[in-house]
Amino acid sequence: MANNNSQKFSLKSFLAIWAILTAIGIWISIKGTPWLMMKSASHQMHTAILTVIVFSVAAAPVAAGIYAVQIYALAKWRYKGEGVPPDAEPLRNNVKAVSAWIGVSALLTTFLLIWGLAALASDENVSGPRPMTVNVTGQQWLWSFQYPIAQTLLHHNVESNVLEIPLNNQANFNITSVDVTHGFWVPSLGVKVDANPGAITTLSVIPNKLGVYDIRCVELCGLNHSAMITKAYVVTEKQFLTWLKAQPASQPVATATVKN
Amino acid sequence: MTATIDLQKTHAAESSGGGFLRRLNFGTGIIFGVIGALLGYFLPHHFFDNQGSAYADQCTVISAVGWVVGFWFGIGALAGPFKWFLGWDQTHADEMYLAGKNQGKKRYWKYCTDHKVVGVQYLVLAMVLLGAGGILAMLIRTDLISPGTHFVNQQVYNSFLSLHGMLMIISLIIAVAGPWGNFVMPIQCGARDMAFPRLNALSLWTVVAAAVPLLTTLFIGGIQDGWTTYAPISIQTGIGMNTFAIAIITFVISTTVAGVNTVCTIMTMRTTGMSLDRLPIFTWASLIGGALGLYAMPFFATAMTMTILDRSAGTSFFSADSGGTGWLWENMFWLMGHPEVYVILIPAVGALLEIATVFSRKPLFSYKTAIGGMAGIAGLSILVWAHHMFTTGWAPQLGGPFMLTTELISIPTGIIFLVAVGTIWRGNLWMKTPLIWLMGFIANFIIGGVTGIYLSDIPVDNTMHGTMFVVAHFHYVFVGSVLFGAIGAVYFWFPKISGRFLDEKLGRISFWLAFIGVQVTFLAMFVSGLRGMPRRYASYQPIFEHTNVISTIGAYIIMAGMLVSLANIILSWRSGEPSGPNPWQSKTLEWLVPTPVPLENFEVLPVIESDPYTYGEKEGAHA
Amino acid sequence: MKYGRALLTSLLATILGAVVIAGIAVALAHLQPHQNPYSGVVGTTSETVNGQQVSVKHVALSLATYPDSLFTGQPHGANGGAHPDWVSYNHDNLVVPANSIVTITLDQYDSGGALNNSFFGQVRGTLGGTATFSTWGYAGCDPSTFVCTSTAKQSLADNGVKSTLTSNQWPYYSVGHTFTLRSTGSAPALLVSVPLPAVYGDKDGAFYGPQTTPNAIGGTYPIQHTTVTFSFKVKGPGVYQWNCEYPCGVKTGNFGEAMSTYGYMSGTLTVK
Amino acid sequence: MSSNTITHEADHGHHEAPEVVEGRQRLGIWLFIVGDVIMLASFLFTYLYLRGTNTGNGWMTYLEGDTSAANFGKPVHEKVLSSGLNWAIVAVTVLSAAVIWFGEKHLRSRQKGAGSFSLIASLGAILALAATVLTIMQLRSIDEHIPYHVLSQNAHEFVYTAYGSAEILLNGSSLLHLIILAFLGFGLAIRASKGLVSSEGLKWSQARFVRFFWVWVALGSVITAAVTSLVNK
Repeated sequence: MANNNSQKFSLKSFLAIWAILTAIGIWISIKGTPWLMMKSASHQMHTAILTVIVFSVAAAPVAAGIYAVQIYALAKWRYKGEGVPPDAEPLRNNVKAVSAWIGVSALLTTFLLIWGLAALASDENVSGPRPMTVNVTGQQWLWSFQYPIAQTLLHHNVESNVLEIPLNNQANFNITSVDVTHGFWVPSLGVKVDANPGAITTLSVIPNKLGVYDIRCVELCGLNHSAMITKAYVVTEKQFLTWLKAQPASQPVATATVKN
Repeated sequence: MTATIDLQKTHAAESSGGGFLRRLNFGTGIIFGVIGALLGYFLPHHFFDNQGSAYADQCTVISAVGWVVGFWFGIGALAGPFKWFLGWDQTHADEMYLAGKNQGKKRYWKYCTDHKVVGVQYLVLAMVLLGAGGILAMLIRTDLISPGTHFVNQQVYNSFLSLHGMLMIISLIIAVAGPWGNFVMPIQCGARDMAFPRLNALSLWTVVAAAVPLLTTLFIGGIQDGWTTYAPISIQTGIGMNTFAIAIITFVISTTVAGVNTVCTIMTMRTTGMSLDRLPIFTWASLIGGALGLYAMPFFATAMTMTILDRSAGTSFFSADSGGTGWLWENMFWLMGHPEVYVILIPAVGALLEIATVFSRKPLFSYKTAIGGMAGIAGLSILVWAHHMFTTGWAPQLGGPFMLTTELISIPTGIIFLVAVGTIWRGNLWMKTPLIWLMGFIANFIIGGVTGIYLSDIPVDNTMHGTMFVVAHFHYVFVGSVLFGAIGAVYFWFPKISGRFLDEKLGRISFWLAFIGVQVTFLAMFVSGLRGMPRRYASYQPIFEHTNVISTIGAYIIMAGMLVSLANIILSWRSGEPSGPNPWQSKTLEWLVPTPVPLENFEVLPVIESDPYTYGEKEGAHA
Repeated sequence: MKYGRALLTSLLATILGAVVIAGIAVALAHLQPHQNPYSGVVGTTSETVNGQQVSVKHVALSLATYPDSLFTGQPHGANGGAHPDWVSYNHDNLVVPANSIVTITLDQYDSGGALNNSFFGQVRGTLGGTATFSTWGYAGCDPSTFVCTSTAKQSLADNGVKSTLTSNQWPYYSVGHTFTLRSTGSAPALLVSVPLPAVYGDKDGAFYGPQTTPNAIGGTYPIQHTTVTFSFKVKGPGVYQWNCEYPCGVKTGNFGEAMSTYGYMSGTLTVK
Repeated sequence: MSSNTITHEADHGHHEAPEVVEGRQRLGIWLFIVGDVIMLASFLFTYLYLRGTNTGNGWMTYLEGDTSAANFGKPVHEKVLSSGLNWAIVAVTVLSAAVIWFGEKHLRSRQKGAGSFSLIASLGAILALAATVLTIMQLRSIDEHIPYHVLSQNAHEFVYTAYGSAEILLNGSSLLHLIILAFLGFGLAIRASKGLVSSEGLKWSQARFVRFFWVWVALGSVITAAVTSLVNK
């Protein structure tokens, strides 16, 4: 059963489809991402938004290419006759196409990796003025924050269920949990790490925008997991001090579980 | 059809009698299973101290084990080892009886060793589990239609999402490898049955044995820790966690044994001339999927054993107060977790590539690269597990290496696209439903794949981990790619198991409903995730309301699509248009044997001279 | 199959599916483990808003925490329901009008120990930031460490002395339970958390001071129990969640079973 | 592969040659052992990971939970399990594997060895049972070390340390494997006495595959003992 007509292929119209789709993809990536994602209030969140934009722009031609082939194939090579279509041309392999494809995807992957590692490094060396430590405790279904700075400034312990951190100062978090695993996440600051019982995980961030931001638990912790949310207030240093003084003195720290 | 039945009737005398073991079927399985469960529940009164807080757990665990062993005994699975031990070997008549000779429809309810019967049983079982998971999905989406909780509070909602996850994972693992890995693959290899026919029946019925305690979890208080059952909340949650854990250990036994069986069949039972470079691509996918399943599953059994021990025996693998750590669970789970999602993906990709060749009337594009791609995915999937743990803080210094291995996996995945697209390139596209599901697969898998790359980058993962973005990503891969592949495979191979076509019009309606439903539901879910909605929330803040309403509407559209295909299968089983043995003029072996396929598949084992993709080539032109 | 019949089949299948889902949803709504709503005594009180006295709705709720589920007026049924031995509040479905002042009088009948997070030793979110604790002291028990040295037998001769204290905190090492109320994200932000002092217990876990006769599972209630009174203001409509934050359950973090189940140590407050 | 290739005749009737069946079963038992190797690897990963993480240095220390004990609430360093008993279990397991190895070699060399093989297989199975008893003793000794542990409200509560838990996992797994070996050994013995295990064809291959698995279990117990004795100081 020799094949009868090898399907014709016009490169021009294929490239046209591909170009249009790529343009749409890039437009969505650049215009859409900032509108879709949360507003950034720290370097980490800015890196995240920028990375999503860059990866989307890089992915646009790849996805557009696949869609272009699909659209072109369905438009041009659909068999319109009755019964079983005749066999098409037996294109078993095209070494050039395969090696080009693997080469391009390897290049893309290397780019993604280099960008990713660079972004990771920039996220991790956080060094800002007047670093302040806040001890975060996740407990089944409430976040509580303990401010050691109150002991030094006001000589009494201050604990609160909201996070209050001064603008453009480095905030270091020591995060733990007293029962099950919780996920400490301040979306607009782009920082997230689990609160694990019996271990202390750390985070550092420099908030660069005033405002009130949500804090959410992102590791399923049972009955009221979806109510385990509170607020983070990024305020000026003066406002932070007045807030700190306004807090009632509370009892000394007694989280008993972290022994080591 | 009628000719073969008369032939079998004349041998009826040969396989009658045979005593008690011949009367065992699904019904006796359930009876003995229930007896085992009851014994297991009440026996511990004498052994365990009923003051301890773990007493209820101990009873539930032993009761679940009692169910599994009772069901195995009742279905006849333990007959083999018992008879081996006492030296009562099976006569040929016994083996033919077990293979379901001359038993008509009854054999589908028995411990039958015919790989074709096991294939159909797997298909029905996968559809039942998919239905159960689907109902839970609809309940979850209906509850999420607006911010507050409605007909279900977070406690019940957690059980729904946990069971929805596990039921769907199990049904997708068996959705392609089960029915077609059992019915089609042996015939494609040119074999008469699987390497170990009784082990094959054990695999099927062990999934049934696992499904019952898994579903019972919902009715004894449910679980609060998601399908990933992270520790230490898996130690804190209700007694439902025990039946869940026993169900998983039972399912692991089934999948590991099925992996051994599949790999042995493909490696040792190919007919003469069927060399490895002439194997159909679906058989290659079953081989790689089976081997990966064999590697991954033992981790799951160990993890669940530790959970059971922590809950009922007072060990402390996961409790921080006495030396344990939740990270041990996370490592053990994801060492299984990521290879498992590729155990789900690879068979579906194999089935779709078969469809691509038949409906483009073209050979598979770059056969060896396709196999390289699948093998590359399987190999790398062993080294990527900790990208699920970037934000757990267990080993921040390992972030870089796992980012590397995770992003490397996009190269073999890219090859799958190249092969799929290369096969339909300049082909005569025969616009039948299987090809349309393939097109749906390609469109969805590109979105699933690309969003996976975002999550592999730690700075983005710090924002996206644990949000609806991740949920949308893996639903694009599971629903948009694997389920589309599974349904496409049903539309492709249905004529071979039933001798009738599935209706094209219902197929088109089902596809478009499912395809539009997937885009509406999960694109809106991507936006919920980008806006910062965490996953597994029963009630959410008002800013997420619009995208969740859209997702719920999309979910109902997907439900419509699935139900239309279900109606199509039910209607077409009897009143579909007759299809004959090779309706798609395909060249793989399963289409060259009559429909219904005789017990031993081939009168005479064929000799193979070329690979099954000689479309458009002169006879024997290609070695 | 012609197009018409195919469309009809599809429509039929979808409707059937939707009916099944709706049916299950309705059934589940009825199976909700919530008890019938409790609105307490509604009246009015006055509140000074920038100088003037303004009358505002007032709700008086009387809650209680028990060491098991067999207390009278039981929400769990006569024999304590499925888990008679679980610790429990006496209500779990509180309903109050919007923008009202809620005063809770809470009778605490359970012993306790040290909180695992001293944050909850502080009274938070109440009017004036304080709560009134009325507790019973005994000669055989040291009020500073809340440890009783003499055994249960000696306690019978030891008649208790009641004392009342208005404070913004209670020592974190002697708390029985807490009442911690917060918003679920779909309601305006709110946090009310009040520690509930523990009833004295002697070394081997029995209650100190006079107790009721043992109930079906051998549990007793202290007659001289502690009472806590506090008020807070609720804003607009929404659903608030409250639960006990003292680890009085079992398993991980002692937050299992009763602590993680609606109707025992966790409930909702709906502002209508 | 057009339709005319279907008529060629590749095999004689529906029965396969014994060596084909045996080759298939050999690959089957090897793959099954691969699954078992990964299971043991995951157990050893657990042991080493818990040892390495040592949360709240609780790997081997526990808080005395027995209210009547003098050091109530104080940290206590737990005694290590007796490595003598540990290596005894390994020795008996290896011995049983050796017995089965030579029994199978003896069966293969002499045509009429079936009767004596039955005895040898029973001996192997009995040794496996002996190792099972020793393993149960080891498991019980974990129990005696720490009757009461973490302070907990419920007096009936006892909790093992991470070390105790990891040892329970490893000894529990070897207990299960030894019971399976005993089952296989006695099964072979019964079958040999009925002439179903002899030196030719398929009848011989069962003894061979059981030997594969037996040797693997013995090797596994040696690896486990080496890892645990090396690491648990």
